[in-house]
Amino acid sequence: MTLYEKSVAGRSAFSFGFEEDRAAAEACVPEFARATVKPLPQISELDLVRHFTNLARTNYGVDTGFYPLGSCTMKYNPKINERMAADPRLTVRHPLDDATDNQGVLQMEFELKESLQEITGMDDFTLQPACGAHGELTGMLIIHAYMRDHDAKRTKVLIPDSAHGTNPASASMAGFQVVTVPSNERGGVDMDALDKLMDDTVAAIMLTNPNTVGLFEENITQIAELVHARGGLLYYDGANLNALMGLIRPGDLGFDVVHLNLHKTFATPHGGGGPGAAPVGVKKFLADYLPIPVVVCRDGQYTFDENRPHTIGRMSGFYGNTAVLARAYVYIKMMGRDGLLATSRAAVINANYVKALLSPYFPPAYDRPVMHETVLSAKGYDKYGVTLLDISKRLMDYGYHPPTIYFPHFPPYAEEVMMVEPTESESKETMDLFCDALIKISQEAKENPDLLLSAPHDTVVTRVNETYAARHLVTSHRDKKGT
Amino acid sequence: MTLYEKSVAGRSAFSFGFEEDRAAAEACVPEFARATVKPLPQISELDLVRHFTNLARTNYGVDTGFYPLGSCTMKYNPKINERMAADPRLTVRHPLDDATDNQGVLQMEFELKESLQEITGMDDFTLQPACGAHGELTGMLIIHAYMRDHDAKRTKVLIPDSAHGTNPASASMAGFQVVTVPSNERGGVDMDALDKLMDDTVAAIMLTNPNTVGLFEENITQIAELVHARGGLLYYDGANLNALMGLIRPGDLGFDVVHLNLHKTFATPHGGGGPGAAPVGVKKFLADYLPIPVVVCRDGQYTFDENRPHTIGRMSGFYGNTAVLARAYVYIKMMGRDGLLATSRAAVINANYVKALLSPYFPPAYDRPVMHETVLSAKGYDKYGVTLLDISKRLMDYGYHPPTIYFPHFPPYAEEVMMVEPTESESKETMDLFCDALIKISQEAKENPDLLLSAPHDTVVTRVNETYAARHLVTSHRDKKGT
Amino acid sequence: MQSIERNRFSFIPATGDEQQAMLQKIGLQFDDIVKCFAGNSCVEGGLHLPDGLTEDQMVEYWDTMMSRNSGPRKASLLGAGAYMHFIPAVVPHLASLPGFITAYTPYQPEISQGTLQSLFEFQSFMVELTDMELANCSMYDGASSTAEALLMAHRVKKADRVLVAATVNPNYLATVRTYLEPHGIAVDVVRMNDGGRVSMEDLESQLSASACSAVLVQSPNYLGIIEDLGAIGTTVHAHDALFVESFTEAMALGLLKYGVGNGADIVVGDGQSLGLSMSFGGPHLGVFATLKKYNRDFPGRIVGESIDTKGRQAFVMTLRAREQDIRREKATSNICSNHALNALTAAVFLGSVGESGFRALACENVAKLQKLISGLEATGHFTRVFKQSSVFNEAVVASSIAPEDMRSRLAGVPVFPPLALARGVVPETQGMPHTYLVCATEMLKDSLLEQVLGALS
Amino acid sequence: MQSIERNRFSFIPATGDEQQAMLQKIGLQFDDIVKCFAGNSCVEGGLHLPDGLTEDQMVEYWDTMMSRNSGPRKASLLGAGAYMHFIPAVVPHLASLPGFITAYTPYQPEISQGTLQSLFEFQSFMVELTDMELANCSMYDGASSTAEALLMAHRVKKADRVLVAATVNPNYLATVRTYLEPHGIAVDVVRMNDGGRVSMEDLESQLSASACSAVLVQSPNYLGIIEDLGAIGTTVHAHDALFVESFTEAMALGLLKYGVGNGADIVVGDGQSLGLSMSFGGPHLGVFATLKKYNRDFPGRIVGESIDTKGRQAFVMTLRAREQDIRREKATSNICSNHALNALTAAVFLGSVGESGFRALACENVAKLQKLISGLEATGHFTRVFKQSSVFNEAVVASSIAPEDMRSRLAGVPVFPPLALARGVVPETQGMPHTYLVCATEMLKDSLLEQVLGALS
Ligand SMILES: Cc1ncc(COP(=O)(O)O)c(C=O)c1O
Ligand SMILES: Cc1ncc(COP(=O)(O)O)c(C=O)c1O
Repeated sequence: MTLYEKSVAGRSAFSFGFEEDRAAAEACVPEFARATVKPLPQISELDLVRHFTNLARTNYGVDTGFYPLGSCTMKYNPKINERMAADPRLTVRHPLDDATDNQGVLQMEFELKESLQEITGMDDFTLQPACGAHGELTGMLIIHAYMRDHDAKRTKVLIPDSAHGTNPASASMAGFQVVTVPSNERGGVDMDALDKLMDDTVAAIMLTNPNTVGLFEENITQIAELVHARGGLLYYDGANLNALMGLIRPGDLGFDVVHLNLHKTFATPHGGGGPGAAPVGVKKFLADYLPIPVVVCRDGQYTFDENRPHTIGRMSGFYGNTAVLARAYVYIKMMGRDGLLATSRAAVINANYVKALLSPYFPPAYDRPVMHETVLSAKGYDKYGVTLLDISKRLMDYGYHPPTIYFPHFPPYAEEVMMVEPTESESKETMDLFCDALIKISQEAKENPDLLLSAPHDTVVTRVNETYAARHLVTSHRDKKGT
Repeated sequence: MTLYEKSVAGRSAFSFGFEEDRAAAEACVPEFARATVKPLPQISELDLVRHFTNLARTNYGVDTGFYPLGSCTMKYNPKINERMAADPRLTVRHPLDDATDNQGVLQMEFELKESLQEITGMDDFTLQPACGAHGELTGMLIIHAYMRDHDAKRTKVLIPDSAHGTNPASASMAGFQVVTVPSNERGGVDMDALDKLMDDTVAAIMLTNPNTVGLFEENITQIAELVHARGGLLYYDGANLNALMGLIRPGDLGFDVVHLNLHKTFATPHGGGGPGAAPVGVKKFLADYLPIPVVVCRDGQYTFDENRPHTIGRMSGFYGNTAVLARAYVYIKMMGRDGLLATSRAAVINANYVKALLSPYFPPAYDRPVMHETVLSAKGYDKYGVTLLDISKRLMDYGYHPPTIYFPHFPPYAEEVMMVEPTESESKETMDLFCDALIKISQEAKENPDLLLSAPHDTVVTRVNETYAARHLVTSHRDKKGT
Repeated sequence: MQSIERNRFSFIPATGDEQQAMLQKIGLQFDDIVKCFAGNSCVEGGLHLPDGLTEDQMVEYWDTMMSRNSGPRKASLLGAGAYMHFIPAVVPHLASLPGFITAYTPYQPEISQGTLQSLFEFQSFMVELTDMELANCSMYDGASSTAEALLMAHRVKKADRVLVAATVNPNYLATVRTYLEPHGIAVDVVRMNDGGRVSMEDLESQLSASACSAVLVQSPNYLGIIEDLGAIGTTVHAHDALFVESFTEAMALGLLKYGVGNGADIVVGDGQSLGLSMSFGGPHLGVFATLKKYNRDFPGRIVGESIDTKGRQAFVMTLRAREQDIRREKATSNICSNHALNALTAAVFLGSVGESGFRALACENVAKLQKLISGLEATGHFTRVFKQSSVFNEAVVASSIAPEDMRSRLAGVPVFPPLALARGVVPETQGMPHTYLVCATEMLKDSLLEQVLGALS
Repeated sequence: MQSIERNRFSFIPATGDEQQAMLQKIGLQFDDIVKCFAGNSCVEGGLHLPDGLTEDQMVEYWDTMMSRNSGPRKASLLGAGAYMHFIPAVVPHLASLPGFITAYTPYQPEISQGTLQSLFEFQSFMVELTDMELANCSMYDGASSTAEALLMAHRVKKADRVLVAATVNPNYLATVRTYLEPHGIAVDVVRMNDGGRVSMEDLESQLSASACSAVLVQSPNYLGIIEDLGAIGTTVHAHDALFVESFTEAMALGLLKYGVGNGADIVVGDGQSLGLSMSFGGPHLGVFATLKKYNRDFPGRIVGESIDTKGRQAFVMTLRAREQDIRREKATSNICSNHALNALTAAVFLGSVGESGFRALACENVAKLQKLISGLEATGHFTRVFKQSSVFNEAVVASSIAPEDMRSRLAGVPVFPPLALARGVVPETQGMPHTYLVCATEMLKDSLLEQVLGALS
């Protein structure tokens, strides 16, 4: 039941020291008279609390169990971060208030920027982008503006077939034509194809490294040399940086623009779909293109720099998701140099461990060591009439969130692959139990496939019909009343 | 699995800026060397979070559903109260710090005291008692001390058979001999019996009003006159005050000592078993007996009064459960005069409404209007081989917390009674649905008693074996290792 | 790397022994795994970052840092896109339940009904408040949502030109320009009239000049003034452009008319006022509502009602074929993660204040601004500009008090001082050379207002 | 009663219409229901209480009131039964999950496993830390728990006399007296020796004088000194009394020996230091541990492990036959609700710091006190009293600085000033007429310590 369905006229959880005075308001604002009443639910505070408390209980989260959703880096979200982000000295700050009154917040932002520069090897950063895709758009707009100023015929962007969907979408949204680069038989960029495609109409290549199959791009040095030599730039999708901290830096590998997903690598909670934060780092020659304003430190005073002559402009109403940035800041401060290294090391060991345990049942496409995640195939189970989707749904009955499924989509990963990313937060026992469950399910697939086909059984709802939703489009309470 | 069972050596969620330096500590404190290692679990922060988050999800609470536990007044616990009680200006105050540094906290305590005086009609209050039973003990110790000073032969206390178990236990703990007063055929005190029992060895009578069957004591004026006339005092167990606020006051009815359960009437959360708070109010002639210190206001300055010549002493290490008091304070401030009246009014209407809906299926012992709760009988279902316990367990499958069952224990309520207290927090719809469920269960009892006998079915554990627990006493991890 | 073996990082459970056991099972040493780096410049000697802080050290560091901000504020005379409103305690309490916070995007509906239903409720509220047919489950913020609206209009209408009212929030305008620039879409500005509103003449003439994909108008506009959206809508449709309404102050949704009744094709704005703190600019909440006929064109995610195998109500993400993970470069937007938790928060807020409460809040905001303005005018140092135009909770005042003076006078009052407008934004008032955009919400209690007026008298 | 009909109380859902409908079903008017009051003095014209505040008004009122306390404190030199320790964020986060907070006592185990298992874990921790066989799931606080221990000893041993060490916290002693007084149990005090510890001679002679039910000793004692519990236990048992050990500073459990090894029959104390804030005195946490042979005698609730009908592990309250709801006046105590949520909090805290962390905390407390004392002595204005006796995180110092002076010197330092002891509590020191009980915990960071010492130099 939705809140509208629970609504009773005259009820209210409203607690303010004034009452509706419509007449007075209409006297000031005659325009009000034109609006019809906008129905909102009327519900008591207790019923509101029960409604959302029970909804929250139906949700799976990192705090309730193992969430090996590949590419999403569902690591532990430290509770201290939430406490800091709820500090009224941060939450009750108006973004347009004078910088001199906000030295604490600005210091936090500046120190975060410095840390990110060091971690990635980039020269400057904007903290403005709200999520990964927003960061990509920011980065690609910077490249677009740079090319407009320097080499306007470069209108194409190369993107590997293994890339996350946001990469081509962002490139296209930044005004580029997208050209797909195939992968080679080791899961990396096909160098011959790249050689052919990388001509003087190409502005940049967007790479994710480790890529979406969890593999480090072995030819990254050659790629960087080739692309740079032919006048292109390198864009780094930092969604998978969790594998590399303290080990190797995108900036040192030749990348010119980098975005980071703080809601992945830097432990800010995803909130069921954001908000995140995705700072974008650039090499010095692009720093003037960053969106304004940029937080800087001058003579010990923190302030906003609006003077970036080539700026692409603004990506949002203010300066980005400060409360999310604060969480990532606290995380980085607490992990420190050794902690970040230990994080990436543990993330990589964990992924390889899961791969080792599961390979006999769900073979990886290549038997190469992986970085932070591993892509495994469930193709073999089609002979029992069971798909990867069925296996995933069955995992829920065992108390697990399924891995990312049916991604990436490129050969030889085209079908039935799952992308498992344990992250460093998980203990050996958790991974052992998870792998046991998957192995048991692989057994069930042979012996009792119906168990999988009808899964999940132990969830608040059984399998949800996606087609029905699309056919009978009901996306609001108003639509329900209509039917 | 308990934390000990999840423990892995070397793991830790510990995050402090120092390490164990045992040698240095032993150098200062040679006594340390004598202690053996005390095993505590070793667990990562994420695993700790999952452990308790999942435990919390298995718990039923007011925030998740209807909790009509009679006598416990499980009303809504406003979230604003929790925010206030977590204010560091309250939580980070040392109780022995100077009063001049704690004027805010003391003002809160003083204003709370004043409000409670007005609500109950008493002249002074101590805020020290931690829970209802502690309040009873405090009150009875006051009476004990008073009688010691005035009429030492009074060593008995009269308590109706309908009383909550803490009443006789508290009286006895305060050094009194307990004498039970039977109830009459209308559920009130048997006046003839009282007349016989009330002699010059009786120090006081302890009454709960409305009593534990939800009935207002009709003869309260006569009782008060009788007891007072014969030299006794009246003690008021305020656990059921939720029925009376703004309607009638125990102080006006002749009670000399009153305790209140702030964790019932005044909306502080019960926390699965406390902490609560149970201020004790007295008439002026007993004010000198209150435990010290008492918060007072002198020339606009709040301070502690230690000068109560006849004080019973101290009931606890400091001044009571300040953070609980704060919640009740906020509640009273927000409800205000009209709100408290509306609360009692709604609580009474709701209880009578539930009684009206359920009477045909579960008859009340008397068909009198009730106050805040109603006692109903399930005796009729024994012919289907079904007990009240089975009915209660089945209610869980419908998503409800069962009412209080098998209490009170006196005739004609001796068996199979349930005490339903909806409180004012519940909406008509919630009560309608709850009654529907009970009615459906009454149907199931006839048609499919096994459904009840094997209930609950949809909980994390099925019916728990209490006898087994008593026979194989395992009350700690150490016991488990032992077995 | 000895420190790693000691496992002193409480967020990493693996002990040295366990990692050894895992590596043994893997059959490799860690250095073998990272052999793939070979030839690449690894970080030598560790990152140049300080040692990690433990939680107690972190708290201390944070406290010191945050004490460098100025003191607590109880209300704000500063609006301009971020608004200080009261947030009932129940709102953050519910929105921060662990089940909501630590989930990812609800790709697996069977274990994500909490997020999904909450977002469906948010969408329902947005449909009602904007009076549109369909709302997505959030965008990042009002500015980016507005920019995406114009991109969508361009996809639908194809004309390489959009019109934007001069009275739109300048940061929104800047964001629009940034988003549209690479597509070669001209962004032309429609002039403001003497009343501080869109000039209907200029709108008409610009629309007549050449084809436009869309016209963007904000109401209440940047100067706090309520635009005549109905009239604008009629004009826009006469020229076959899409009409995009936008708002920065969602509290106005309680009383103002938006949506289909004005001929709007898209309503966008920021929902920060709906139970979200200002948090120095973010995260806020992008609202995006449109018509059903555009259900293949709009950006962002949307939740639909469906059924499970037992026919029970169940929610699931729908209309997914527009999105980047399926359509890649042909998607209606690149947006992937959005501001779902903030949408959920807004749903809790609206559920909490309810229908009459939300209207009461809107009324109170109007009343508070009127009080503030009459108070300011009574000091003799202020006069309202655009007096004849209705305002919601923001208005422009001219003043004899210069910005630095304003700040120092208000230094002792716990309010954010108002926004000083640059010269030329609004016409000059005789003898009052400075102009401010002032804001008043329900937070400006009478006692605080008195303090403000006292300081400015 | 018009205001009631308007349902402006957000905590009461019923509208006037609904109440009318309900009354109709009941078949009575409200006034009929309260006819039972007849002849009794009803409240006329309403309670003399102010109108209710709405949430926003309440927040304002609260803020004004709380700002009358002195400013924030980062550490405390004040202990004496309440201790300021660091509380990791994870502790209140988990302990305040709605499932835990809004439940009642777990009478229905099938829907209360969360509370029950958490309490079982708490009991397990207490058994280990006190080294006893059985611990209940909490008492109110250390003082009442101590008093109940002596009542229990009296039930077991029957002798109408108990001995209490002079070095026990005076508020605990006062509580003991209050609880024991009506039972005519004599409370005799065992003298302190020159080392600030229990005088073994006096103990021996008092025990020999007449029969005792119990001897109560606190360690670390009120003066911070660690008592020789083993030796005391031997003496106590030689005289057939029960030995009751108590503590006010649970942090000491990390390193000090308690329980069976000392011959203790009961160990009681306060667990506030285990993740609970001081909160101006409560709610704190009563700990009560004893031996299995007393499992029919101890007060309070206890959780046991059991099985459900499918044989799965399940927890349930057990040994209930001792309790007031079953045994009424013959119960082992009147206690009903206890401090369960605080016990749960302590379990989370101990789970969080873990075995080595808890020891590390204990060591750090010792180290911090030593630093503080040497610092104080270095100023020349202080000297430790009972120098030869080991202390944990509290100690007595003599000083030339008078209490008022002490307070004003420390006014600018964010610490709670130490407790000034009354004259005569400890022997006087030449030239240093004032004595203080000083406390140092891990919160007293070096920089803060320097500030303290600077202020007192
Ligand atoms: C590799 C990769 N790139 C980009 C993104 C997009 O990030 P966001 O969802 O924050 O926009 C993701 C998120 O799933 C990702 O995994
Ligand atoms: C009538 C009555 N009296 C006393 C008590 C005891 O209160 P507490 O559990 O707070 O000690 C209760 C609690 O259930 C009660 O209902």
